[in-house]
Amino acid sequence: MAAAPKINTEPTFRDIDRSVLRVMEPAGLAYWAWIGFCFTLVGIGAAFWAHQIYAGLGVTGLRQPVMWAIYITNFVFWVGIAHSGTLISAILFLFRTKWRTAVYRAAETMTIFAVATAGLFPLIHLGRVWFFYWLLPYPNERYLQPDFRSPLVWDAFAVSTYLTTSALFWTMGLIPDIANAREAASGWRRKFYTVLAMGWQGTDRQWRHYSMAYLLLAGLATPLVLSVHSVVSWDFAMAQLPGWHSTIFAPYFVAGAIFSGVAMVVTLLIPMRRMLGIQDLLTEWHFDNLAKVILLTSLVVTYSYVTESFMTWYSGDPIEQMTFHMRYFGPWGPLFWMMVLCNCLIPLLLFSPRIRVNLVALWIISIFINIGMWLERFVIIAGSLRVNFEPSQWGTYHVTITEIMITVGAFAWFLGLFSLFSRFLPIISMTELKEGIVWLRKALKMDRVKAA
Amino acid sequence: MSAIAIVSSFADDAECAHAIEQLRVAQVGDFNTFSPIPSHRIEHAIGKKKSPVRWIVLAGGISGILTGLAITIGTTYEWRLNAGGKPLLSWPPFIIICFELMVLLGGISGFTSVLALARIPTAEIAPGYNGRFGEDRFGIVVHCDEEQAERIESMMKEAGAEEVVREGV
Amino acid sequence: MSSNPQQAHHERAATKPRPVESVVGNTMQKVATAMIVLGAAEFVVALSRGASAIAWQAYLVNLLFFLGVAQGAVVASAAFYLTQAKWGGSTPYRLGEAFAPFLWVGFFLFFGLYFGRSEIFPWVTHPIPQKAAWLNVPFLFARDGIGLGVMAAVSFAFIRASRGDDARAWSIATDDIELPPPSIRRLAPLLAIVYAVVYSLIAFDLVMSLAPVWRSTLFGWFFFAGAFWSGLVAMVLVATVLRGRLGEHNLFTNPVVMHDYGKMVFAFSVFWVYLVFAQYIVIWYGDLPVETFFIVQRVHHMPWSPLSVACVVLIWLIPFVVLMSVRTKKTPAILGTVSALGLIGMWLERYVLVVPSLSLDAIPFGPTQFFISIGFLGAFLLSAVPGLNRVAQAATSGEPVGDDAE
Amino acid sequence: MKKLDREKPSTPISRRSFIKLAATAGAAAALPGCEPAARKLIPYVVPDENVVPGVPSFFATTCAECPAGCGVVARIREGRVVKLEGNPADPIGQGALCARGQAALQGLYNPDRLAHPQLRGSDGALRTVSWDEAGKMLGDRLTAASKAGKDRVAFFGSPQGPTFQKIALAFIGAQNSSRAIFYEAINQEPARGAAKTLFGRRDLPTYRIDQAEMLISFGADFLETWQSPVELARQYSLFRTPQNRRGALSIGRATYVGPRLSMTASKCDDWIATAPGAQADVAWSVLNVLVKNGKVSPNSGFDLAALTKAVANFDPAATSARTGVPAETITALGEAFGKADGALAIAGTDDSSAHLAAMILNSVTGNFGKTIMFFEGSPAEDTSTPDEVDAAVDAMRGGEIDVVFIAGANPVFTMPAAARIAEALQKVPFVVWAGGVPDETAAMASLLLPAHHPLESWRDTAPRAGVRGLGQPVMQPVFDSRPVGDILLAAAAKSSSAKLPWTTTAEAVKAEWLALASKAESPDSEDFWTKVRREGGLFEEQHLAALTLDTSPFKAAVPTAAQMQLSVYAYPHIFLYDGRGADKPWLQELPEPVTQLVWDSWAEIHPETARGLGVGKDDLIEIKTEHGVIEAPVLVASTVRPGVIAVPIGQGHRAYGRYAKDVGGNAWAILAAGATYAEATARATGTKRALVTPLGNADMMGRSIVEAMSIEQLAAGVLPESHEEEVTGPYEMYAPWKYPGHKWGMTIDVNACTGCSACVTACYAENNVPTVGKDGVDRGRIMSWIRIERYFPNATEAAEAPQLYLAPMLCQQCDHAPCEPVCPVFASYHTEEGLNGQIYNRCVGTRYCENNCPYKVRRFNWFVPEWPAPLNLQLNPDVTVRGAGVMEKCTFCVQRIQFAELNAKTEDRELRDGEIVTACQQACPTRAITFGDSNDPASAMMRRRDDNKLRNYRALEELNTKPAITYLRDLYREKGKA
Repeated sequence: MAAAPKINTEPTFRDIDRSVLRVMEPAGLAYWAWIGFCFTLVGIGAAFWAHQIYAGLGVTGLRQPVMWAIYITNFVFWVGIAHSGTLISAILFLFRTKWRTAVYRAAETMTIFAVATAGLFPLIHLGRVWFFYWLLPYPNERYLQPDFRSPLVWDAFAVSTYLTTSALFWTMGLIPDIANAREAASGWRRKFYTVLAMGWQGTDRQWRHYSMAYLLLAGLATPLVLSVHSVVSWDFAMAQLPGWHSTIFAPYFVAGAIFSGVAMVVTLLIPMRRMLGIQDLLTEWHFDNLAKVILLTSLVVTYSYVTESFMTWYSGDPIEQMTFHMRYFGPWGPLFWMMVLCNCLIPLLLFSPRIRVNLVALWIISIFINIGMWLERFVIIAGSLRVNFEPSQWGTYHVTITEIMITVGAFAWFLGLFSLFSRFLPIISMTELKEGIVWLRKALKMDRVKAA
Repeated sequence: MSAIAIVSSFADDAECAHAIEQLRVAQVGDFNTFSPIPSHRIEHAIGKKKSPVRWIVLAGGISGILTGLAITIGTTYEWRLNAGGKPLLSWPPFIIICFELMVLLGGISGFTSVLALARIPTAEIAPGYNGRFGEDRFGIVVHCDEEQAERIESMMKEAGAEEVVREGV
Repeated sequence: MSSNPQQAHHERAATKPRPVESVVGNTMQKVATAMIVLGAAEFVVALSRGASAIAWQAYLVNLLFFLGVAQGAVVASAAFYLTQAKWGGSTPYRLGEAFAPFLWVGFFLFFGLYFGRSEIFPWVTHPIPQKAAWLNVPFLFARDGIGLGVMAAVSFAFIRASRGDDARAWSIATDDIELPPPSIRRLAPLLAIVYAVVYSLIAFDLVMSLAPVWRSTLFGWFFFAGAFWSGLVAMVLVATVLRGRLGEHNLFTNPVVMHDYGKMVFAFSVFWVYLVFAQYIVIWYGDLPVETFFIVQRVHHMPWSPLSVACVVLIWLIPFVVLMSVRTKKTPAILGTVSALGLIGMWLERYVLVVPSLSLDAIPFGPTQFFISIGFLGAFLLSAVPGLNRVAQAATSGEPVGDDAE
Repeated sequence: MKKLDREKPSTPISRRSFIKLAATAGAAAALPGCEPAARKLIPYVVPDENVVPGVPSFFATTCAECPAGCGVVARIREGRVVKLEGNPADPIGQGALCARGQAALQGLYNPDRLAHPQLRGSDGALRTVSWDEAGKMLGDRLTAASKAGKDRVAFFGSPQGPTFQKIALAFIGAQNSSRAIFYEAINQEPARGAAKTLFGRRDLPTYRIDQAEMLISFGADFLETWQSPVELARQYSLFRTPQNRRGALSIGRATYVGPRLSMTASKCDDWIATAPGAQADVAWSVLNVLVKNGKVSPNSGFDLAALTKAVANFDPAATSARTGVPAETITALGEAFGKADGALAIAGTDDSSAHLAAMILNSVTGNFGKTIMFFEGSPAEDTSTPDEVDAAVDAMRGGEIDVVFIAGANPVFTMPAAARIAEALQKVPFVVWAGGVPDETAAMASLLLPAHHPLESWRDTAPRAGVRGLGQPVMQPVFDSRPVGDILLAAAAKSSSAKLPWTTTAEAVKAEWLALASKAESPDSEDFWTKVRREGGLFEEQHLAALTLDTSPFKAAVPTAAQMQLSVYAYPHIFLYDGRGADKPWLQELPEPVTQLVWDSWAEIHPETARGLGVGKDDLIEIKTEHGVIEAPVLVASTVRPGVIAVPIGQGHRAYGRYAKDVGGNAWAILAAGATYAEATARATGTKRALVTPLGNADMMGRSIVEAMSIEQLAAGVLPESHEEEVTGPYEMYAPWKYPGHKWGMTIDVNACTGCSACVTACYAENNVPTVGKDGVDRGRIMSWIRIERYFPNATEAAEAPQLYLAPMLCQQCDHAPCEPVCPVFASYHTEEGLNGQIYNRCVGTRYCENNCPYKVRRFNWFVPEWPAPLNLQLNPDVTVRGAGVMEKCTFCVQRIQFAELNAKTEDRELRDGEIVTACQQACPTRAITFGDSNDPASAMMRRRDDNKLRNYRALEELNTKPAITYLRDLYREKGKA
């Protein structure tokens, strides 16, 4: 029979706790330097945003007809990143997939911060951000309410729901682990964790309700993931604009989201397991499975590209064909082909089991995918706007420093938050890992499972 | 009530569950357990009904849908505005709003119901709790009075308890 | 369980299938044959009576439906391998492969369409210059013919591998995270990919091109997801039926297995409605005549709108509401009924996709279409007999079932 | 004043009532208008009895932006003029007003206008002086000069109407001088010359294109800058309206002969590309064809022999050899011209030979009195002859002049280098300049006097026989300025003892008009005075003049134009005219219709020639003639004949305010006196200057945005075939909405649209649309709510399509507006009257609406818009000024709709059809736009649709957006059909 990738089944429950809790011990200077660096960039980005609010959106490269570009691209990109988290933590949980246990906490954390980052961009791109709350229904003396027919309102609902729900899900998962941390820690940290643990003790009563609720939350999160990125895709598909208006967008964007998200998980985890010294918990086996998910979603995305192109050709509609002609061979054609390379071709390497477990290769591939998926959104959003129904109004877009700095700030914002978390809260779920180990031992026909 | 708490720790949820079954057969004292991971075996052994959380979540979800219908239809009719000739009652969009609210309220109710039912946040530590129970030991704490103590201790030992401690309360 | 698993595997692997004792044999064969005769006769009569249009519509609808069921089931089996499903030993695999022989039947029946082309494809009678490059008779029959051929070939290669000892041994080796045998690891993904491509093609050519102006990028996906689901429910239906006929010790009496089947029926019916909605809302919102007319004429336009609603009810609403609770999933009678209704719904869906393009203002359903459908059903059942016996045998062979369920 | 005050306006719309109004208001302004008062804002604590807050009043006056002299009605709100519109009573503008005329407002409110009298010190620096000081100094200088001898004082200015000319002459007379020069850079001297030779009269004929069946324009851009564009555009649109001619439905046939495909040329059937100056050759050749074909009407009085001799060397073949115009083209032209029942030839070149030929063409075909006519009592010539001008300049150069008073003209800019005017002015010890924004000439003046803008002063015009326009002040002066006439009279009074008939312009004008009263035999002069102010002038019957033909010119053979390797052709910019438009941001930002370029001047070069010169787009080239040098970026386009570099006149100011200064190059600088072209050499400077345009792509790609059909198709009743696949069966997703009351709609006749962009300017003025400057346009932030779409027919269409597709594109107010449902906050929604409403203060700026707008007519405020004071005084109080971060767009002038509906309500009556007139509709010289209620089948708008069913189309109809605007297809003549 085929040899499965290496799995570490040695650790005892105690080892697990040790290695996870060790990560949470006070950090060194390098770490704080990194954190400082991140939040400095965040500060710079914020300053540029402030100036943009003061001066007006004219400071961006946006123009007639490219009314959306980098900001919305970032929004979609980060929402997409978020999705893998929920996929791994909820969907795979329902499928009772075992390899998720070691990675899901990190993935889910990524989800939270990715959504928190994504959520900034709809605000940043608004012409009058100080009125953003008009997108939400609230009682007011003028009886003015949002138009629920607008995709942007669906977005507001979907994204905020997503943020809330995944935050709850994440918090629930954390509670038992924090209780563990509480036992291990001392001094102010102990107080800190004591508060966060909310007095969890793992009694049968607690576990009983906890497990049920966890299952149900997973059940809710699963369709939520589908809906959120579908809604995001509908921000575009609802328009008549060629290149935006396409029925395949919903599932295609969902697949793309998971694709980019899992790639981002890999991008983050591979260095992290090294830095945090948790190689024995995050093994080849985990990455092999992550790689398979990437491969699958990559194929789905490719299928969507092909279908779209075919349907455009088949439609015989000159306007739509012009849009796609420009997408392939126009001035931004290189972006498109770069995207094809990153999203369709390079991931094919993952058909080889050897590459799937070669972490260096896998990491590089995942980087390419991140780039490719960002480009995909940009090509779709800005690229389709450039070439519209009204040839006299075609016009191209040039990015400005403001947009670049705000984008950089947002990336720093995400990395900073994630790094903070990875040191202060258990980056790997001890509880679930223990469950996983139990299962593994059984699976591998090891003698009667002893926790010790 | 009972004066003594007998705390016994197990290395394995199977043994722990076994012990619990015996306790229930013997009908001595009342007990509660601690475990580092959720264990079906233990849950079976204790044999309580399924958690009511699922009904609360269901209720939450349904109320979410109703809220969705209320605000979409309500606001639409508050001001019957024509946008792009689309009908006032534009169901496809409304369905989306309802769905999101269903998930939102469902999720929130699920989370809060756990807090309520599992009695957290709480400051008090249950008698007999021990850090190891969060790490790698399954524990049973039996509350009983003097005369039963001996019997229970032996019962636990037979069941495979690594150590059995008697704590006065 | 055995102390030495490896050895156990080999023992099991050694037990070759017993000769087919017709659990589902003779009677069914007779009935099926009779149905085929009926259908064929009616078809001929219809053609001679000049009702050829109706006859060919029925022919196309049923071809699409039954091919979909047969292929969907095989793909389901492949999907089980990809997800390393162990909850039913080898039986779910056998069940998925049971209808495969119809793939070849369908492959040949497809070429029958050639003689009805002018009745079915509007662009044959009124060619469309812009689309002539794609919509022309030789190319269409060539590409789809090849597609279906490849599809069947890959399917059978896969089935052969899947029936092989290794695969069988793997499938019944409980508590094991080993991967399936290499042949499967190659063929299962290949099958899935070919399926997506070929069935998208079929969807575009045999359904979308009936309304040549219309287009929907999601349509191919929607079509093969539907076919997959129909295969799934067909399997579940068979499972619930066999359950009663295989004595008390068969796999299908295991509530855990039923629960798993139930979950799949539930999940993929939801996915189907998701795809429906994803197409509907985009077209509804976009308001482009070239897209809307297809929906309007089916969903908003009498006499078709009730049928469209019926599809959604049968394929999504009923499974969704009924199968939400664990108990119903575990109750074979309920699960079986839901699946049966689902199958009908799926047939109806194909019907609503195809026929309005050809007859907008009336539902041309009559004895002709009924009997032709019967004929196809007959062919389908007949070709399923040997497969079903394999299922019966696997289900009763008392294989251990992975305990990761629950 | 109080007496008249009672006749307050009810509605501005019906013509009669607002003319009445114009008079009252006019009277009201009469007094404040003529006293040199500093700008007053009206405090409502002490209300001015003429001003009711929120209610506009209207003044009839005249336009001074070009010699055409259209009548104008000024709309006043709270004492400020906020908009100029055509005066319907005036036979020239007939209620329409071109972009330049409307932009006069930005001349009035120009932030760079001279605020106080200024004196140039010995160091050349300017210092502000009081009017008294300035007056005294001027008086002294004049006294000295007139004492010094005869003709030592000169007046140099534009002819600002008969009365002003009298004042100027009186002034000069009082200075013991006769040097009064009335100068127009763009004048009709060649035409006058031709008239002189042929009929012995120097006045200009009146044209009736609409009476013709065929029109040949030898380089006359009559839709842009030639003579009276608004009037001629109106005539041309009638000429092009399909009508039954000799039993067949047809449109007038127009041919343009000239070096460049101007906007005018683009609206003609054919453009015969000739080298500049070769038009005359072709004209004579056409005449040759007529003569040969015996088309010379016997009673035309021509001596056939002489004629034959005159045109002898203009045989089509010969001409073809010289000009490169195919002989058969010329022959066909001649034959058609001869056949036509009513034909007209006009010439717009600088050589009188072409004018002469044109006039003879009209004459021999007996079209005088029909399509072209001279009237009794045509106004005396208004401009001085070139010789007079030269004489004066020479006198200056010769130091024979001590004081020159310059008003209303900018000779330093507009006079060709050849005239060496700058040099001449340096020789004049005391140059007085009176005007608005200090220009190049002011830069050379010793004394600068802020003069009233025409809209602030009394004036009159006499554009042609039977038409006298009366200009009255429409508001109090914006700056501390005075009427030029008053300055002259005051100066004269100070400087000499001569008895002057009047002391102020106001007085002079009134006196002049009361004199007219007797002619107009109206008993009560005050009634007459009220009447003419009400109607904005005196418009009388005209009587044909008896013409005496002088055939002498044919004794001598006519010279032919010289051949040139490379020539530069300078044409007046449609919006900047001779350069006076350059200080107005509206005009600078208005894309030139054919090139679509803004905020610059350019060198239009044919691809071949460009290849020859080795230059490409945006390459800055140096164009050199014997007279001078300019630089301009290259625009490679086939809209100009090979071997010709076409350069617009009007840019290249080195002064003249912030908007004009240092924009482009001055084409006047490379021309000979009175010439429009010159032999030139060009070389690349190696640097580039990007030409800026709001235009994205010039190819329409066969999309249904601007549609055209041939008159033959129309006659045959067949539609141009469409390539769309047909959707069969029902496809409507949603039930239609009900519009119980009004449902506003628009019909736009693309055939009538000339591209003149008057509608665009009107929209800027009416809706407070900000300008964004060159950089803004370049970054795709132009704000125009309505734009002129310009597309070139692509290769496949070229043979059969119009020369250019030109049509206004504005918000289509779609019933199924894609922009509306995507707005999350209902800022964009549909009103009960079918308007696509945009609620500015609800908009949060997601910009999704614009993304989803197929027509791309929505505009986003990227920054806070700015109107440097006092430009802000022009803002229309009825329309919100939008802040940053807000989307804006055309609303069918919802404020006008509201106003009319309110009036109807207060008067308790139904709204009348035509009561609401959108700004764009009002401005359109050719009436291409009709607005109305589509629920009312009898409305003019609906009737126009129904009467032209076959021509109806909707932009991008296949998107099912259901626009409220229906276009009528452009019409063209299938090539090779007579």
